[in-house]
Amino acid sequence: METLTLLSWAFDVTLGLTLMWLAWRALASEDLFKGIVLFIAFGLLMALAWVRLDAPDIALAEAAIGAGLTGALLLGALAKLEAGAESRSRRSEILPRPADKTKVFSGLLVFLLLALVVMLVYAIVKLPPLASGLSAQVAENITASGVSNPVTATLLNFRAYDTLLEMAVLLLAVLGIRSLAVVQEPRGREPGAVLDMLSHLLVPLLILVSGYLLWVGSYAAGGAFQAGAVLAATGVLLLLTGWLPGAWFVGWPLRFLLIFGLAVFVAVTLVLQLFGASFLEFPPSLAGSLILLIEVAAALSIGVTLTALFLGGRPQPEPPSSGRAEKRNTSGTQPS
Amino acid sequence: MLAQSFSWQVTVIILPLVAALLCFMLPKWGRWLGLVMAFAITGSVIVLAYQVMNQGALRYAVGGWGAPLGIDLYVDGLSLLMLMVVALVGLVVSVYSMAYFKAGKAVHFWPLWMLLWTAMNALFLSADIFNLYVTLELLGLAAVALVALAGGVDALGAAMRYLLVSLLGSLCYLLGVALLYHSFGTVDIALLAERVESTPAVWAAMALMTVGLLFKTALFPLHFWLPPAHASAPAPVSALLSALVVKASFYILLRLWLEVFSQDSTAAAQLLGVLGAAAVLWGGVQALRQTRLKMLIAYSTVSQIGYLFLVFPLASLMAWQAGLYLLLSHALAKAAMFLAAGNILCFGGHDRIADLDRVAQRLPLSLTAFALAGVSSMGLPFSGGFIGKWMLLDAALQSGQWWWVAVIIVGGLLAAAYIFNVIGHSFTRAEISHEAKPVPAIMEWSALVLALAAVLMGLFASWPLAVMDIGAPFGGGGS
Amino acid sequence: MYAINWDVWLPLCILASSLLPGLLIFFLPEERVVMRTLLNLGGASLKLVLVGILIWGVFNGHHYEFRFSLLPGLDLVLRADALSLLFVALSAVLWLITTVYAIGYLEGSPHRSRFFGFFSLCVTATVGVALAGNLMTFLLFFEMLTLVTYPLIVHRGTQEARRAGRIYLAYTVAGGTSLLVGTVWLYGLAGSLEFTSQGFVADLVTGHRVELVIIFVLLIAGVGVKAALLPLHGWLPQAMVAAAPVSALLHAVAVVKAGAFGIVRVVYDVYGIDFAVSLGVALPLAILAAVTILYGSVRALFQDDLKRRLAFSTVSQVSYIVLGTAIVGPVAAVGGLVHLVHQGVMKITLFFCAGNLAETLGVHKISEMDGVGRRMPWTMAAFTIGAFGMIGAPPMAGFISKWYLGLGALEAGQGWVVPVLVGSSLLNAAYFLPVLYRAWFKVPAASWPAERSFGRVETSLALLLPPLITAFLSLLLGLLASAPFSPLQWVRFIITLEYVP
Amino acid sequence: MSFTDILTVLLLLAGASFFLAGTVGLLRFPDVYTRLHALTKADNLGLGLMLAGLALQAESWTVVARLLLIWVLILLASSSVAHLVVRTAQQKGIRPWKR
Amino acid sequence: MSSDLFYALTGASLFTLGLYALIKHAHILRKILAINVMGSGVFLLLVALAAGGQQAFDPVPHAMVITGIVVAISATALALALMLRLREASGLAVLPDTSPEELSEQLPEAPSDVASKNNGKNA
Repeated sequence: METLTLLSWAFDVTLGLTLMWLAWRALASEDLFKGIVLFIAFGLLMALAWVRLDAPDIALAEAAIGAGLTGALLLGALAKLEAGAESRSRRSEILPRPADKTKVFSGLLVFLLLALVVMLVYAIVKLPPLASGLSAQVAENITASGVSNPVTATLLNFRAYDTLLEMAVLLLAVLGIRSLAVVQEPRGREPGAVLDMLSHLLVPLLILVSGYLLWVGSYAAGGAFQAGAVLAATGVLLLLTGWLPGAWFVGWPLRFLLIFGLAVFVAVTLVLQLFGASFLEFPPSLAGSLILLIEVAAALSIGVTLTALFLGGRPQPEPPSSGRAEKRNTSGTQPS
Repeated sequence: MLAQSFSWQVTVIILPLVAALLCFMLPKWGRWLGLVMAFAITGSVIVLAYQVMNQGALRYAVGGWGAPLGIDLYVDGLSLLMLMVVALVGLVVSVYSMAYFKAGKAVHFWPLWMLLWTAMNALFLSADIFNLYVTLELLGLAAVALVALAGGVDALGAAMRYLLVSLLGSLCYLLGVALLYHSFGTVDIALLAERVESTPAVWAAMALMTVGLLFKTALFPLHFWLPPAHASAPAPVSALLSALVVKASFYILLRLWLEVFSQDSTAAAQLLGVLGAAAVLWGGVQALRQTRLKMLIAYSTVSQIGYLFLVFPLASLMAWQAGLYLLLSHALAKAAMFLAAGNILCFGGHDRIADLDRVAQRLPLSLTAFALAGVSSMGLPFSGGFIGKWMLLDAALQSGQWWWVAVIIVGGLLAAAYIFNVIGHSFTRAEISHEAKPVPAIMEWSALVLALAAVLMGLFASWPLAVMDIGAPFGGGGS
Repeated sequence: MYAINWDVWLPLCILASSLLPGLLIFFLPEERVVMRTLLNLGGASLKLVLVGILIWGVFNGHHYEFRFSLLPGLDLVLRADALSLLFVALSAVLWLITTVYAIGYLEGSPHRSRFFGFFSLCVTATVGVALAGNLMTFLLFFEMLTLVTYPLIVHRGTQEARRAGRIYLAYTVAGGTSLLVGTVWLYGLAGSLEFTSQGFVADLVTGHRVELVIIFVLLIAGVGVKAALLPLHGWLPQAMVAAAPVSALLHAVAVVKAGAFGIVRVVYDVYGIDFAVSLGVALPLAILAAVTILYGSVRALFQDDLKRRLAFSTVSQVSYIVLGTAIVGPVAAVGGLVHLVHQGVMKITLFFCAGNLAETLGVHKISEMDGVGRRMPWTMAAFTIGAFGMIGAPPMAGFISKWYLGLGALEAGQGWVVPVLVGSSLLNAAYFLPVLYRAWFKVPAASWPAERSFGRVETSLALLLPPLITAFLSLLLGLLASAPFSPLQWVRFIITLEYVP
Repeated sequence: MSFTDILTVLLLLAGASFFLAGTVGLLRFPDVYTRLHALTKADNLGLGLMLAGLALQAESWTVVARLLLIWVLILLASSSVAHLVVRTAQQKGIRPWKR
Repeated sequence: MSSDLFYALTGASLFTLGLYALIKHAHILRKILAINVMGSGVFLLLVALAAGGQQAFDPVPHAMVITGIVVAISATALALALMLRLREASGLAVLPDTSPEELSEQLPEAPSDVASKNNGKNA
């Protein structure tokens, strides 16, 4: 066992140093594209670190959201950035490390940051070791929460209010993005036979996985966010293969899906309040199913929301004159 | 049972959230829905106020768990006054926005604004530092999206900078939350206040959280993002940001310093005071140098925020009350100023101070609103600003720290200089008159109502001061 | 439920009688002349009546006090004591007259609603200053006065007016700040700001003598700006660009008088004259006042612009009040206080006349006044009465003041004051008599700079009557000085309260 | 150490070596097509071997089924993405590398 | 030193590293990356410290981090959209008052109109 601890310690140190190195390279690399790729790698290794820290729930979320979707967002943004700058050379677009305003400023900055590190390290090292946290209370109340995965119990019961607000944040991001831009006339790409077949296989499978993650969340790692992220991955994949939301979809159905999770969340708690529960209180007997209901709605909304984030603007419904049926045809299934 | 589980605190948070969802879902009805909901929210804040005034401070355990496992909502005099000023300014700004935003922008404005309102109400009611982080993010993102609504290079650039600063501030704050949680095993403010002791981690948390919140509050020298953002946003948004949003992070700071970091932090408090003094002076001088009205008002905000930090080194009951009073009256006055500036901008198509004469004479109501709000900013009677300044001076003299008196005085003189610089122009006789777009009367009256509210705060100070004592947020009723 | 208690509400009604018409006037369209005039005169007359009731009530033993809590422990107090009645009565009477004059003067000019709105607010603030029952209330209305006179000064909207407005603000806002600091500090030491006869400071504060001296300086500097005490007088001549009724108001009724009144309040009702003497601040104040008297007179001598000459004359004359206050002794105090009334009536006459000359003939400079007495005999007659009053010629009101001042100074053993008074009177004569000589005895020029014809009378009646009335009043005040209810008797009554042994 | 354990170790080592080979290919090969070629082929195989090794240690058949599912999923995903990348590269006009 | 503590220190370093990059780099995309790295650092610290105890793991920080990750992607998405919009409007993906010398050093072939616009703003 001694060698095993040593080995795992060595692994942890390697992982930590690699994380730092990756972060450094991602931020300092001359080429933005390289930086983003390194950042995605950083995210994946972060997921590994979460596993090492006994946090599989976070690992899943990090891999799917932190590395996967954030990476997709970053790459998509970079592509649009470069598409807008065809006249300019790529080198100019990169804008690597700016020149220092003055040496003094730079020195001062480094000094301050060193002070920050010293302060943090000192604070962390001096932290009292007890730090029992809330594990005892969580364990005590877990049966009343309706789920057996303590993380899910915290997210959707003990601190459900945080989650409610967090979904509002997610909605807010979409609202902000929609207010900023209209997605330009999308170039409907032919998926092609191979991609078409693959996506036909993959999409149902991913939806299945998403459902599984959702279901398993009540007792093991997983839950609405992870499931939503997988759904979003499906959506992103579909967008990449040339699928576009149909004109009929981008109006109220899309808006409805975007707010669906939040609306169900609020509706459930309001109905319960009518029956005498306090705000976000789930009666223990019903808690499991209610949480699942909320999670299903939330996962759906999160999936759609994250996909919408990737789309990066509000899709404009086609003017009705330009052949609606045709559009619907290209949007969902293959024209071939 | 029903009476016990139902709480107006929750209503105050849920109503704007529902409003946001409805406005988003039914864009055609968004404006009217927004307005109706604004009235409803204000109404429920009034009911909550009534309840708090009768029953004292209220604590509500969300989900029935209670701290430390669950999240508590807490309302005392301090949070109640914040809620009320948000409701008042929010309602008036909503009315103003009915006329201000044309169909295209309105679709986006209303849901964003309702989410902003949700964030503020949730923030002022939260008793949980991690929950506060979430509300901070909600607030920050909503504010940024609203700034960007103006379009144009200036607004977008300012929004971008604002977003980055806001995120940086939140992360600093979150790091502090992490340290506090691991030191004391809770994120509830009241429990933290009980358990807190002086350790390196607490010091680090105090530094990080304070700096993070100072970024968001835009205290000198971390104010650099504020003037462009507040000046380039649409007028109602400028009003909301300057009047309310910067105050939200200040509120958290105040809470933390009052409850968690209250012990032996005199040196840090003096530092905050010095920065506040620098802000008062720097903001004032910069405001004097501006050529555009909205920039002037934005720098005036930088200066006025400085006053709020002068209370930290004084740290007496009177000083805290003075700070809060200044905060409230500044909220009303600054909102009135930005709305008035919006009217001028809308009317003449520009806000260059030097050419103001041709516009201002034809918008007497807006000009009056600006002038009255200016009186409050200068701290002249009759205005809330005067009462606040009086109390602050009193507190400074009583604590024997006379150097703050000098700062307050010079700040007031600077404010008088930059405000009369504007008012003076508006009395000039103009030869050429502008091609003008008419301004809806409701927009003029909205600005005036807020300015009058700021003036009334100078006459009816006893009531807010009595409300401040509910739950004794500033520690102890005496001294 | 309760009958309205007039002892409480009367002071507030006096305020409201100008405040409400003022606010209403703001919203009147420019062309509603009749309505505006009605509001103006109605408010002014009502105020006069209410002040009459107030005086009657005080004589019949009523105690008028309105109290409203501003802050815990600090009230907004409006109280009618003997001193405030003097000032209230003065401003109520002069406001009515000035309103009539202003209506005539501004006929047909733009932005009249704005003008009269602020005009009314200005008087409201003055009455507030007069009725203030504690230093806090005094400060509130004093600052309000600063704010509402600014628009009057810049009313014409020229670059020059704006410059004058800026200078005015620079002085008065700085002064107001000084007053604010002094007040807050004093509040911190004493815990109360209520005016009491013979002062509250001595009773409530023990020790802290250095602080009290500094506070005294801050307070006097604050009110002294408006009273145009020597180093702080710079704004007053600049403010001459404003219209004649405004100048009249500034010099005779509102701003300058509020400053002088403030000095009286600070010395008598805040510190108490005995305590002020024991602090050693009374004598320096008296010396400062004496210097201002001489300085103002000398500067007046060299002004060719009539209104500027009058302005420097004001600088000099107002300091008589300060001088009388600062000399320890009841007789001198009577002289100083009664000058508050006398100077007001006389100076307003002079400004009305100057305005008439400018408005009717376009005459602004003394060098243009040759023979103007023949063209406008009534106006110049009023002017002459005012000028002789200022010089202090025996039957006039001004004589009474100076007589008491001199007597009081001798009584108090401050003989140095007498030469100052004599010198100042000589200087007064030196700058007024040449004007009178030119006006009456020189041959008029071929044409006036900008003459307007008003038919049979020399100028419009609304312009002519007010100076005649005030001139008559200033004669009366001198002749009937010892009649009961004359200001002199009233002031004697006040002083007996302040100097109870 | 039982036989299955030894087999597991062998399979894991083999899988890891394929991963290593794929990674070396990714880093060293000259253009996008060849790099993808190395990556997808070697990594899919490596993953398969690793999963097989792990399946030998599984406690129940459901775990084996899940491991298999993972493999299928990755196969599908990586082939889809590889196809997408290559197609994009082609559309951008990147020529395959020739010596 | 336990490995959990080591992860906590890694988190602190990542936070600082990200902060440095946030201040130093002009390109907005890089600033967004820096913010994300800072966030990861904070999350790591939050969880690593919780794992330090000998008792059963504390799920509350885990829940907090999941919340944090979702917030982070929301912010990132908004920031990216804003960046693209800014770039569309101004032609540059840097903050508006980046000093002209800084710009010219990074961007030798920047179109003159953009450079002059920026100069005007700074003046």
